[in-house]
Amino acid sequence: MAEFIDLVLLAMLAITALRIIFLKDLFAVVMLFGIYSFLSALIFVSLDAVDVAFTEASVGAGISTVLMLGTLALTGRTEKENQHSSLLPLVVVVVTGAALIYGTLDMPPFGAADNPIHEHVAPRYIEESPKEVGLPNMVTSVLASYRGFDTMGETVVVFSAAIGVLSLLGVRRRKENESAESGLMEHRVLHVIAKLVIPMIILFALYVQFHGDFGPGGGFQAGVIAAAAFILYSLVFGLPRAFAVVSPTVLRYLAAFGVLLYAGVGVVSMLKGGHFLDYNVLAANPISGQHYGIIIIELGVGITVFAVMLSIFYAFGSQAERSDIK
Amino acid sequence: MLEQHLAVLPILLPLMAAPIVLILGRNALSWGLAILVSGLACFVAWQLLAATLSDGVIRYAVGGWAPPWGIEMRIDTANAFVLLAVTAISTFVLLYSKESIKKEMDESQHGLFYTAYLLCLAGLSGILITGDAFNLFVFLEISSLATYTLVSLARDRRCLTATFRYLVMGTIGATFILIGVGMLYMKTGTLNMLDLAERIHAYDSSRTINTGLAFIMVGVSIKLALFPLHAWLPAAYTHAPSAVTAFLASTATKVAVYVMIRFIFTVFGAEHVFEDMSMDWILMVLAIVAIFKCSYMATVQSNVKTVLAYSSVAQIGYMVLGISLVSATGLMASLIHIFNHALMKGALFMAVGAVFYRMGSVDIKAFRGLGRLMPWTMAAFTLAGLSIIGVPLTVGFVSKWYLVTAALEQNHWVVAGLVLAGSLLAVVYIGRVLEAAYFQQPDEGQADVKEVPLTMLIPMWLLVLANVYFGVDTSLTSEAAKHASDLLFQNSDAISALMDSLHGPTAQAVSETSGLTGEVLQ
Amino acid sequence: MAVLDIISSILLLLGVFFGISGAMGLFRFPDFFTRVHASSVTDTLAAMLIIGGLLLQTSFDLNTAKLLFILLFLMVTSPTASHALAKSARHGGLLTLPESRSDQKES
Amino acid sequence: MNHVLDYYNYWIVVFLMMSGFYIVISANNLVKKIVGLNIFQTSVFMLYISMGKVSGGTAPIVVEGVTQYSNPLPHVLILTAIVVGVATTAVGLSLIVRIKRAYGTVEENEFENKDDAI
Amino acid sequence: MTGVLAAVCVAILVIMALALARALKAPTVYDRILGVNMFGTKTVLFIAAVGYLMGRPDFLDIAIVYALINFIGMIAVLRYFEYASPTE
Repeated sequence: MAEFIDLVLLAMLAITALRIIFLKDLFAVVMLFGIYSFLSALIFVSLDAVDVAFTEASVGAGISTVLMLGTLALTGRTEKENQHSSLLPLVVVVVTGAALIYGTLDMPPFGAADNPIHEHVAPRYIEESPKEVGLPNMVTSVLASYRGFDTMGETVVVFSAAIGVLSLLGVRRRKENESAESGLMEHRVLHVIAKLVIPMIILFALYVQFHGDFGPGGGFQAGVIAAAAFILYSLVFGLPRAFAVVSPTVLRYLAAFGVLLYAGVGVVSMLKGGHFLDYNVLAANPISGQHYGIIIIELGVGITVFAVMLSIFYAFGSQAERSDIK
Repeated sequence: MLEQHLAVLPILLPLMAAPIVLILGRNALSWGLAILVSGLACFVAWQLLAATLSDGVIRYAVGGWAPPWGIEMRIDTANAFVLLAVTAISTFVLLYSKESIKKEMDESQHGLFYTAYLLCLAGLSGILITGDAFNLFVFLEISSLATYTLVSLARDRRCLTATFRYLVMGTIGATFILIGVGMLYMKTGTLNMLDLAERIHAYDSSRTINTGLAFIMVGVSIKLALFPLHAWLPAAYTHAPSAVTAFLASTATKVAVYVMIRFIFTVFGAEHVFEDMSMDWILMVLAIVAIFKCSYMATVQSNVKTVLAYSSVAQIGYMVLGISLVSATGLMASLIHIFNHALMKGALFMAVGAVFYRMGSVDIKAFRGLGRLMPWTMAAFTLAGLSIIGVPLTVGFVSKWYLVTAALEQNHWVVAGLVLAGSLLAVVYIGRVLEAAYFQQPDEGQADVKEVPLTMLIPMWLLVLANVYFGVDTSLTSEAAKHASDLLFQNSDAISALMDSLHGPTAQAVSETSGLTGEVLQ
Repeated sequence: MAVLDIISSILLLLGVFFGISGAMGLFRFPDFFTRVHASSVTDTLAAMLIIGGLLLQTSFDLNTAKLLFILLFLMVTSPTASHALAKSARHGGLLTLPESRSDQKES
Repeated sequence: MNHVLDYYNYWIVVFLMMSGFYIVISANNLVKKIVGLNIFQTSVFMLYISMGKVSGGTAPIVVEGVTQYSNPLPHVLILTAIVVGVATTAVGLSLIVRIKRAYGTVEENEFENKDDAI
Repeated sequence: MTGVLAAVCVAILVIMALALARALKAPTVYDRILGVNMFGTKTVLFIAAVGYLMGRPDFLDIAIVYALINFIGMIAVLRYFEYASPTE
């Protein structure tokens, strides 16, 4: 059954990808890209990667698609006819693809339990991490503790993206009298519903943040979801009102604070005599040390991601006029 | 207490300073903090280099988890040497940038500039220090994202399209590396470089591993702008702000060359890459074509920054050529050239930036008569230019010397001749600029052009003096490079010996090879 | 099979039936507004039935709460989205079938 | 036939990767390039996740009575990679917005004509 | 019960395929949005059902995220393309 579902989803993905290649309407391309992300997240679910599916759904289908839509509203909807010959790209792609297929021929078979990756390194995560780190979610253990340095890098990547977007676009504050854009004003129903839904989303974000040790989720996903709540708010009520709730300047400080919080945990563990990011020394008992460390760094990740995603959206949103390409 | 943590400090210092700089905003304080941090990182790099020279490899398990379960920082002479060059250049460029960026970007962007700069530095240090293949990818992306930001900060609109092209190429390169690392992981189950090296040899003829090798090499080649994948570089370097170009030209591609060396010699083993896969011929041909094609391109450009950008691609050709000679001397020539080229290109781009500061243009016409109007800047340009050409008593000569020696050792007479011929093209493109500066009259109305402020001249001249100093006294650079290349080769040999004697890696084998390098745990 | 299972199966299958008929409507109905009608009405009903069916499968725990949350969320957002979409389409100048027919007659 | 069963997953994923790669290098419109880049990366993520799957295994979150879990390490790597992907996308899209403002177009061949070479 | 659940999953997959077909080839842009929206809501149901089929229903969190993102995506589409032209 799992294989069947997998195959059907892969087929849908292939059709979607092919359609995207030939579509000229970029608006449709972006919508289909949203579907593509959703489908790939489904694949991740069916391949047991629930945390990844969580992230892909919220980031790929959510944030990326919203940003792409915001960009399209500024750049126009249709791709012009391409005069370039498409022969060279085709050759490059065919060669690369052939190399990859060649590479797959010696790969360990799909799903076999005795593949090298299941025999080296990973067994320790599966067998020992519930005891060494004390969390049932192995992905969180590996992410936050064994490979905590990668995750710090990941937080810094997000932070760098914010720096890039801020330096390129900045957040434009419009003056009061130029209230050209003020959200979806005529949609009264939306206003009521948004007010109802937003608290639910924030509640859910908090649940994801603090339940990540036990189920799928964690700081990153929670940050994105919380940002999504505010994105919804500013889509419906307009950016000026969103600025009044969380101002871009505050977000800047929050983004920096999250990174510092994460690195700060590492520094504290260094001061306490351990290695960088060694949570064992944070408390008398290693297991509770791990627990404190993971909660704090997840919080750091969550804060940075929330702040960065929202300020990126602000930057795009403050550029975008409502598209009036008829 | 700090000593045992030296290995993470070059990453940690700039990484933690970056958010602080963002909070501080645009004032001089953030400039001071950036310089302080970069200088400290440079000092740490110096300490690390000294430690690796005397005690051997330094290993540091982040999070207290032993490799391969956790991520390990692993410093031997090769990365400490490159790290020293990167942090030193970064400090000089930061000194220089305070005045330089005033002319080239808006006041409100300065805070963001320093933040991105520090992030880029943290990313580059991370790439150099880490001993984990996936961690390398993460730091690669930190430095790339910061680089895109830095390049796009210029006022010229062309920097935007250049950055976009760079972003697309860079992301394709990074994704290729990701695919390659995935294939290695699929076969071996590990991501730690040493552990990978031990385990890869059980699968020497595996198609998956070889495809992984190919993808990693192509990905890294994009990042280091190896001909013919260099198309992004000239545009990006031309249109970026001068300080950024000076920093990137002397660090970013060099770090990518280091990554290539690391993958070839430490992870895959030179024997496998060169003898089984014959990569040496491919690399050698590409390197030689790069040297000639791009040196030629440099001679026909009118924008001096573009000239130097093409020259960079050609110089990368020399580094790759050193690798492709498959000998300890060749590798040593590459490593020395990484260090030396950082000194030359840093000084040259700073001088060009100084010209832009006063003239508002870096077209070759703007250089007319500058020999008299900006004597110090042009003198610096001249000396660094001579270094690029490879005149004795400069670092350029040292690099070429070792490269030619390495080629002759292997009886590659033609290659040695081509290296020397390449220098002649350098004479042409540097000569054109010097000719304009010293033998042509300045345009009307430019007689009042003055020398640039001291904060720009001093770092420029420090680099020029370094060019001369390390050209005369080669003990430090050649000792470090020799130590590093011997170590890399030894590693590589030890691994292939191991492969012959053992079938399938064991825990025993791990301790044996690491023993060879005389590790210092903590 | 326990009684609960039977009820739950019936709910699930009913939900699927409505889902499929809604999807058919997406193709078979003549103009956009009728298609919105077809899809959104069945969407909500199908979601209600299927989640209801699944609810009968859970013992009373966190999953029940999550299912109820999903149900609540879909009940609120799905009609809103359809409403907003239809409203936008109307604003955007899209016509119903009878309207476009009469348009053609006039011109 | 056995071969096909062993590798069908990888092959389709390779196909998806190459569709994305093709869009990146052939598209003339910058937004479409970024979409292609995303498809390319997302498909690479699928390659990684496919390796981690163990038939008959379940998601790597401990529950009682289960001994066979899928491999958590690729999941961790891909979580990081997804974040890297969205960061690149955000920077790329903001570049596009700026390019549109500076050149009035986001078609590659059109703004190339508006500047001199290099 | 497993049989019923499996049948339900397959049926939802069929609905998803139909919605996808609409999104791939749509007469007006609004139909495309409608198809995408329907695809999203059906995905939510699919994840919920598949969780029970596979015996690990504790992943309903993902279904919640889908529902949420689907809604926000719809609003973003309307916000930025409120007056987009209906034809391709």
